[in-house]
Amino acid sequence: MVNLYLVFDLLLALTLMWVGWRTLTSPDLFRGVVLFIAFGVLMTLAWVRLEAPDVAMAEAAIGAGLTGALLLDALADLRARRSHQDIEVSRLAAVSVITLALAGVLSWVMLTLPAQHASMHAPVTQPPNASGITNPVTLVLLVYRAYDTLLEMAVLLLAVIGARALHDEAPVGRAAPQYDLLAPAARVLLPAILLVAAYLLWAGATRPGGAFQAGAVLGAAGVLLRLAGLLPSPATYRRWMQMGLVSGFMVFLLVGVLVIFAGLPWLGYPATHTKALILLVETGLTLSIGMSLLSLFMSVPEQRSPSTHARASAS
Amino acid sequence: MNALEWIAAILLIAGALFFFAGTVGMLRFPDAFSRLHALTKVDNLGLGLLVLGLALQSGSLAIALKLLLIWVLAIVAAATGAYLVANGASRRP
Amino acid sequence: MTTGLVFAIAGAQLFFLGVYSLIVHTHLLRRILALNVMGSATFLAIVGMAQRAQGAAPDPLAHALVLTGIVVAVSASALALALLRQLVAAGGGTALEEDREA
Amino acid sequence: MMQNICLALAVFLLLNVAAGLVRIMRGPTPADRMLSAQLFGTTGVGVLLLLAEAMRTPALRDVALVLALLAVLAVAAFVKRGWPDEAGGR
Repeated sequence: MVNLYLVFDLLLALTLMWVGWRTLTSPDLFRGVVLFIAFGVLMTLAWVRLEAPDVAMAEAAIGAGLTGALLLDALADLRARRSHQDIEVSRLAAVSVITLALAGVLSWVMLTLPAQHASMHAPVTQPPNASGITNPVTLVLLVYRAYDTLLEMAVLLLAVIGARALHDEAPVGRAAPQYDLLAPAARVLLPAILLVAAYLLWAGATRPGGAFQAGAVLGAAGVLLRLAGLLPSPATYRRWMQMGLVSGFMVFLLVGVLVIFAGLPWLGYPATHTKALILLVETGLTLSIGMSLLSLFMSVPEQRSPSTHARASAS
Repeated sequence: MNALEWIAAILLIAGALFFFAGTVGMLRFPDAFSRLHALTKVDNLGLGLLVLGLALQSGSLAIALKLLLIWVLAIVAAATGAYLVANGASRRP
Repeated sequence: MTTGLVFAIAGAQLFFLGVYSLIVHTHLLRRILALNVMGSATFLAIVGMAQRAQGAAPDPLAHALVLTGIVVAVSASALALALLRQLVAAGGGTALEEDREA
Repeated sequence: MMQNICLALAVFLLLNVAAGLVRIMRGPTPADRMLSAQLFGTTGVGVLLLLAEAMRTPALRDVALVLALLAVLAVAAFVKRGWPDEAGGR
């Protein structure tokens, strides 16, 4: 009896490597980007096989959805959409040999390394208190390694500030053409997407899900609205957006500091209201992540690009 | 296997065959519009039969409803995408 | 061969594929794609290696690490794309200056 | 038994995904490539639902839900912004 799981894994891994290779070698960049979207779908399946449904959810929202939209959006502004290897033959040969050798060495190390390792699994699956949080990934993110998650939010915020320093939001003044089905479809899909985001946030305590997945879905909802031309001019909600952007970091910081007055360590949780506090922090994080992703998508110099302008007025 | 499982298995296999037919159509059909035709069979019938088969043998109303929701949302999303791509393609030479 | 090992090794190949592409291509969008592939490859290697033992339980620490990594990777890509567009809008083309001279 | 059928069908659908890659590679128009990507998404949802049954992991249905909802995002971005003027750009 053949092990069908092994067949599935090998087939998936080979397809994944092939798609990765073609993504990076296709002369036509549009083809490369579409292949990269397919790569995201395959990565989602790989996470599933690695028993990481939490990661698979984030990959489905980000790898297969948001990143593709971001790349296609950026590609529209580029006139040069072909890319060739731009290097002398002798150096190309040297680079090929060195990278192949390094890949071989790393694979050999992976194959021969003894399969013993210290795992967080034991401490995480036995929560120290009756916090009500049973999803181990959420426990790691918000209890055991809360400091990392807090700083990660700061990194996200920095990326947004960086992107916004380059451009302000582009106006959404383009009228939707009559044939456009995207706006009504977005109106139908929006409640479903928001519901899924709320469900994932809530589910994160006990099942795969949580702030990162919910935030990614929330950001995707915003991007969909923007693409459908349903978002009003950014000037009208700039303040709200800024508050949303910092909410995750601020709520997290506030909770982390306030517990000190209760005699707890920095970023510790009291024994009584752990679940409610974690849900509060997670709600803030979800808003922040969603707003950050939308904001990163919106900080594009749309009006400055002549090619986009021509296409916008043609459609 | 009981009768219900047999029916579920047949539905699953029928669904998978529609995925296969859609992929063959995607590869063999001559232009974007006929390929679109192949794609819609996958979204509607392929995924639909798959969902039906899985719902039948899940034995839980909650799971069945969630599967149905996934199918409906996939159809809305796919129909929108198909329409947008077809409309765009027809407006370009 | 376990699932973890299969994907860890796939990750190793993909990572160096990304490195290769990063070196031989000058188009900046291609380089952003290469960095993204390298990121995904690293994530695969981390989770795959944590799970390479037969019947190993999933490691939530690795999952949490990768989960935050995916979100950081997409925001870094978005920032890189914004920089690329600024370069193009300023008339700088799609490659870095030192690469165009070479 | 049912789990084996689901797993076998998941392998079968994955083979379909691999075959569908040919259309992304060949094109010839951007619309063809984008349609293949959409086929990828739908087949991915199918594989996830089958694996949810085969691996006995209900959470995979939530992953399928997210994938089904957000696959439209790339198509929307493509139609609204990313449609190149010619098959291969310039």
